[in-house]
Amino acid sequence: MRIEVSFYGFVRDLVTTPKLVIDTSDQTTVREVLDSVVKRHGERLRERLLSATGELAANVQVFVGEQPTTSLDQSIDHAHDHCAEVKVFVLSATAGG
Amino acid sequence: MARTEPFQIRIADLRERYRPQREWAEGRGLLLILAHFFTGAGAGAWLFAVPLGSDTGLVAGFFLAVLGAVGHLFFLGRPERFWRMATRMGSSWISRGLVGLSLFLVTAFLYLALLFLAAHTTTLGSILLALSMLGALWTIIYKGFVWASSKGIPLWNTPLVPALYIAYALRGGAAVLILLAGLGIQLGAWEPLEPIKLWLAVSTAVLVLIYLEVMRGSGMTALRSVNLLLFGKVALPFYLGAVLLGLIVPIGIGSFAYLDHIPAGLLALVGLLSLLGDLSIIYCIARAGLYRPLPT
Amino acid sequence: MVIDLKKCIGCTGCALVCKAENATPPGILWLRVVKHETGKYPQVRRVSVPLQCMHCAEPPCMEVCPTGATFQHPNGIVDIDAELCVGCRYCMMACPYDQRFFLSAERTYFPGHTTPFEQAGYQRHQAGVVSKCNFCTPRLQRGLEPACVANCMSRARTFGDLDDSNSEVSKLIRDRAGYQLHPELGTNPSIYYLPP
Amino acid sequence: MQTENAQEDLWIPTTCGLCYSVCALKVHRVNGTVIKIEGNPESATNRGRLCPRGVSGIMLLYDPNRVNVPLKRTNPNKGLDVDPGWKEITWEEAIDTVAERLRKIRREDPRKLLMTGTVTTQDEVPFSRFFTMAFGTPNGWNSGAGNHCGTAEHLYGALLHASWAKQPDSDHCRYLLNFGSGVGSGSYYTVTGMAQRIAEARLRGMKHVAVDPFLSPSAEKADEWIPIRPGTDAAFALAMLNVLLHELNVYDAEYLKHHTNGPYLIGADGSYLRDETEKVPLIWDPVDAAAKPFHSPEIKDFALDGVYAVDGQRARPAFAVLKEHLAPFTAEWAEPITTIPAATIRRVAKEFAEEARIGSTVVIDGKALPYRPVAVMYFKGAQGHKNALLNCMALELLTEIVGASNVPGGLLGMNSCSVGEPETGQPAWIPKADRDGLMITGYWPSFPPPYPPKEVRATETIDLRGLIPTCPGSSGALPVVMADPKRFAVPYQIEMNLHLGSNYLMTFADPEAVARAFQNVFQVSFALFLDESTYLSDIVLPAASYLERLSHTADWMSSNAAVGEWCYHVRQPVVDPIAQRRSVCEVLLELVERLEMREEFYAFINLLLKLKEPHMLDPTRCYSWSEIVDRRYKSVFGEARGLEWFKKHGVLKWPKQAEEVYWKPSSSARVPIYFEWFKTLGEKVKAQADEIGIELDTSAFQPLPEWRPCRAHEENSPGYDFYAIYYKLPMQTFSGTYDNPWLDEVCQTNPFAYGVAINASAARQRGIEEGDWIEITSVATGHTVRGQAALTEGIHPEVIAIAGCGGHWSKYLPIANQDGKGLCFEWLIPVGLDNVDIPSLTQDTCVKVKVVKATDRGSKRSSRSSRLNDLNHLNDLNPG
Repeated sequence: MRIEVSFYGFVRDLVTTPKLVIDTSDQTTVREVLDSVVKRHGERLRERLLSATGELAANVQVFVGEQPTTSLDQSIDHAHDHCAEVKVFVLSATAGG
Repeated sequence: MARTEPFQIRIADLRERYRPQREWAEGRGLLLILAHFFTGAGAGAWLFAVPLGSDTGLVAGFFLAVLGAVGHLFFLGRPERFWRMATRMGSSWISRGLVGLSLFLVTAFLYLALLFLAAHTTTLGSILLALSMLGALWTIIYKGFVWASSKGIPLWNTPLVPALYIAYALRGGAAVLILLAGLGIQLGAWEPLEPIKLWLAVSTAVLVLIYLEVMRGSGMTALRSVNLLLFGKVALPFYLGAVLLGLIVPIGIGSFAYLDHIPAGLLALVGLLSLLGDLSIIYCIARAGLYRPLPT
Repeated sequence: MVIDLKKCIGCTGCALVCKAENATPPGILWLRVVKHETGKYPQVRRVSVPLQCMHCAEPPCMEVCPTGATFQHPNGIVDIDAELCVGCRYCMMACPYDQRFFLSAERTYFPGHTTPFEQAGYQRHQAGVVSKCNFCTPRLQRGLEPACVANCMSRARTFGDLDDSNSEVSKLIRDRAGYQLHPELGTNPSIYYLPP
Repeated sequence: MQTENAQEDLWIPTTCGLCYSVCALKVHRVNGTVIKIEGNPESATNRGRLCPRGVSGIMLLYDPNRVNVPLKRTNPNKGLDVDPGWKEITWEEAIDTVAERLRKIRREDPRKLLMTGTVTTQDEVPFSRFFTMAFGTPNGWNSGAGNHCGTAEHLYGALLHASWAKQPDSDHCRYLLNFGSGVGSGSYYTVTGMAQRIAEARLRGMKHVAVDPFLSPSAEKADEWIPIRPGTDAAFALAMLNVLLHELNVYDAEYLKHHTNGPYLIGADGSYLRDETEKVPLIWDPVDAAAKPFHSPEIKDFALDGVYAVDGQRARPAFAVLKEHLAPFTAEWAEPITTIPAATIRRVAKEFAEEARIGSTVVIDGKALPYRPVAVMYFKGAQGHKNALLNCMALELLTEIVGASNVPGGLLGMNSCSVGEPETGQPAWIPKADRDGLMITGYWPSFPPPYPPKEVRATETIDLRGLIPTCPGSSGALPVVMADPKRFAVPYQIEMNLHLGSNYLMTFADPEAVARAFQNVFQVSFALFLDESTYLSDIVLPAASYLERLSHTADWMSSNAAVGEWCYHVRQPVVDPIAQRRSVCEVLLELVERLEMREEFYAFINLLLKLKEPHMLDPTRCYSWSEIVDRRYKSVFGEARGLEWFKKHGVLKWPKQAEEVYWKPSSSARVPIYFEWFKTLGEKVKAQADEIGIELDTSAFQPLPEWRPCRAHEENSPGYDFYAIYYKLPMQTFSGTYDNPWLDEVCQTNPFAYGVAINASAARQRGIEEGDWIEITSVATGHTVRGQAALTEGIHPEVIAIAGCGGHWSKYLPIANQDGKGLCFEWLIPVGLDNVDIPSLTQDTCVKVKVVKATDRGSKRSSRSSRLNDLNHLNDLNPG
């Protein structure tokens, strides 16, 4: 399966590219995808994306297709066409009343 | 606080429990005080000048009244509509006053014109004189009722106020004539005035005391007003103007006159001080006017 | 009109909606809210009381008016015909509720600047005359409630016919012991307050 | 430009933007001129009514003191009192300058960009956040709300009510215990709607007990006013809890068993006991005398009390731990702290317990629901203190213990649950349970929600929220960190601030200290007025007011009252922007093009506005602002209800269902009464802070409430014998409305709006009479502010109360900057972490002050620090 991983916000600066294409097995999870991204781009990215316990960092938002996910164990299914889409965002905290 | 504009002062007043009236005492409101003073003193002078046969007194009285009328006119927000004020004789003391004052001014003017042009008495002259005296009397009487019929201001809303105003107008009239005499331009006999003047001064003083005492007992608002007069922001003009200059000094000098002949200069001073005193008391009572407490 | 002091929160919205509706110039507050405190710490009560023209059945202001500018509509509303007013301010001295305002000179909210709103609205106000609340008579003629009633954000105001004993206002006055301000003066105000 | 059509007479629907309540408006425009703003009766939010601010918007629209052209600074020196020397420039030049700066920063490190906004620009702030996120900075600060933000309150909103804020169930509540919130009195959320609803509730017979140092606008409407020493609300609440659990034995066992973590077993170390396989918390089933996973279908009953041995460990249900913890906090203990007699505390607790009617039900929409008509409200008053986390916990537990949380009559989250509009099923959110069975909000206006607990990390943001993830809103740490980022191991310094309508110098704390943090920042202000904070700006851009702009969303989570109808509104311009004013969102779209970040920006819009095909933005083309807004509406409400529909109709509404309002009985998500994870979180924060090398007092991270003194309580300098507190007025919003001449006029008729409320006897003892000028000196900042005494019996004798945010000094605010127009409270409050509640980063807002009668009666300075004149030394230290 081909997975297109897009980066936004300041993750993009660390990845130095807005988009990566990864080829994986048909059964994969968000964790595996991020691991492979981190492998390519180094530990600094891991620090930003993942917490010390290896979970998704608080202000990182991952979308699989149009669905947001909070769990790294979310599996990535074969999309309608051949390519699944994973978007990785770093959101900044907001609000105050 | 930088509340110098009248509208800012008005807003600041609105949060007071006892709000001062300002329209009839401050800013252009001073014109109204002067108007009441001048018309009162003028009409008073006219009334005294007739029996004393003082033509100068008549002229002075007339012109003072004219001055007062001008003051009245320019106090109005819309002077050009002044004539409308004559239309509510049935209920409004201002309407009544305008008619009385007009009667006085018109007939006094005609009488004076006749006096100086024809230089002798005629029946017409007598009628005019009688009418003018009626007008003058009317003018003297109505003023107090204008204030007394103001339901919003408890200090004024009493029958004592008309009595006080009548007393002050008469005293003012007498004072005008005495002032003229002191200045050496009094043509008629003024000596009879002196005891009248003294009596008026003493009785006015008594009346003021009674008035203040009665008002002290007429509810919280009137009491506060009296306190303003006696101890508050109006105390200075009250003690200095109304009491010292207007009552004590003239009474003192007046009493002295019984013992000895008064020099002309002193006489003029008595007249002038009395007038100042009259003006002060009108001003003070106006300034001390407070509205009733709201909400209760 | 009935003003429920239990509901009123003293926000002054009525004072300003009156200003907006009637475009009253600076310093002219046809409607205001006062705070009234009673008691000693810690047993204290502070009540907000909106005040405006009481539309007295026996209006002392009308009695003293020398020109007839102050008049009473057949429905009891006390109004001023600005064209007749000479600005003697006698009515201001006669009103026991201090609810009349004299506009001494034309003035705008921002010195030296007239906003488009003021340009449009101030034509209704001439200098040199006295003005006051008229229960939004122009609104009433369009079948609307006075602005202060329509906007009150705690719905503390009820407008209606006091002469009709079945009206909402009459019922409220009966059920909740509505009272008038300074009833001892015999002015018989048309504004009743419901106790807090 | 405005149409000059003599026939024009329009009523245009839109929304108010003068506070966070977002009331619906109908604006009357005649021949191009706005002549009246009325409440839109179609809207359930305000039901046709407006507060004084809303009515006065005309004067904001046409205020000649508004910023009408772009300006740039010519004076290189910056400071509180230093005139920037404004020079008019063209929009072209302004955008060029801003774009160039942004490009440079983005190249170097995008995190050097900060955006400050406030809740009165809450339609623009979220969109601007998309900009900053796409830009690549995590730094934002809702600064205009600083002192006013219910920071810790919002945290418990998330943890217990699945909502940003909460309200009493105005339709059913019978006993409202209010610790200083303005609900129903002209401040707080959905002001106008709640004013009506609470007024109705008063008539209905709801008893309102106000616990407040000052007989505030809210306490004035209470049936009983209980004056309390500032910052001791938690002691009162703890004593009430003590009476409930140890004297009256009143609690809602059913609720605690099924809807809280009360039955979860707590081990000796204070943590949950978890089962071996699933690692989920255990409970004790007294019927089977066995520990079971909390969600086990085999549970016959939950134990709330007792001590049990589980796998050799001693374990007790959380409720039992709580109960024992409360034992020392008796009414007698609280009396000297709060100054409230123990008998009063007992009586209130008894009334509260009886009125809670535990066990009773009410039928709503055909369903029998628990009926608990009591609610405990608080906001900045009770929570604006050091130890806000523990204070709020105590207050919240009152509601939870009697089961009055999100059930009829009780305390309701504001729109915790939405099943969506009937046709489209959108927008929808629902609280759900995490693996521990505890509730995660269905929707949270900020990101991420405060629960589940987040990872503690070396702070990356300038507000310390990475290190302390429990802070849900305005961080009290930002000016501290910004002034010295190195100390906090923040690897960059803020270089630029996009400043969206917040006057942070007057709404946070000591303006001098806050100014120091911002002094070296290139500040671009979208401004309505040249207020105090724009004195620090380099570029000022003329912003369109809410009456001149279009918004992608007028509403947010707390726009609708908890009960009633769902209501979505439009915000559209009622006149074209006057002069050269422009909408912030439109300017940002232009900047996006200039910075060539369209692709990312659109991606964020698509995602965060949840745009759906075919309305998603295509990065290969450029959209206008109104197109984006149209797509937003169509994505949520369907093809037929785009922008044009909303512009015409103004309001879309539908009734709320009972299970949306009273969602708790049908929800499987539990809420904590024992905040188990706080302890470990605190330990992590401590460890991380130690690693960074900063000293942080993390002792307040604990699972159960206590009362701890504020700094002010321990301050014993002679002469400093008053607590200064502040409160909100119904006729002003923060500092932003003080130049409005209409609001100014009504404030002048109110003795407290611009004055200093002081106890009459206490004042007279010091020779202070009504209207006297007094000087108030803060022990913490050394600053002195001047104001006029407003003597009242309705205030605690130890307290002075200052309303709102008056005391402006900008020379460009000619109405607000006059003497006697209130005081700037912030001069009294110090900036610093020792004045902040660490777990919630809440700024403490009470301080000890000295109050003396002013001797120099001629002085015009009413509101300024006497030290201000010496402030220019700052410029010497930091040139440019």
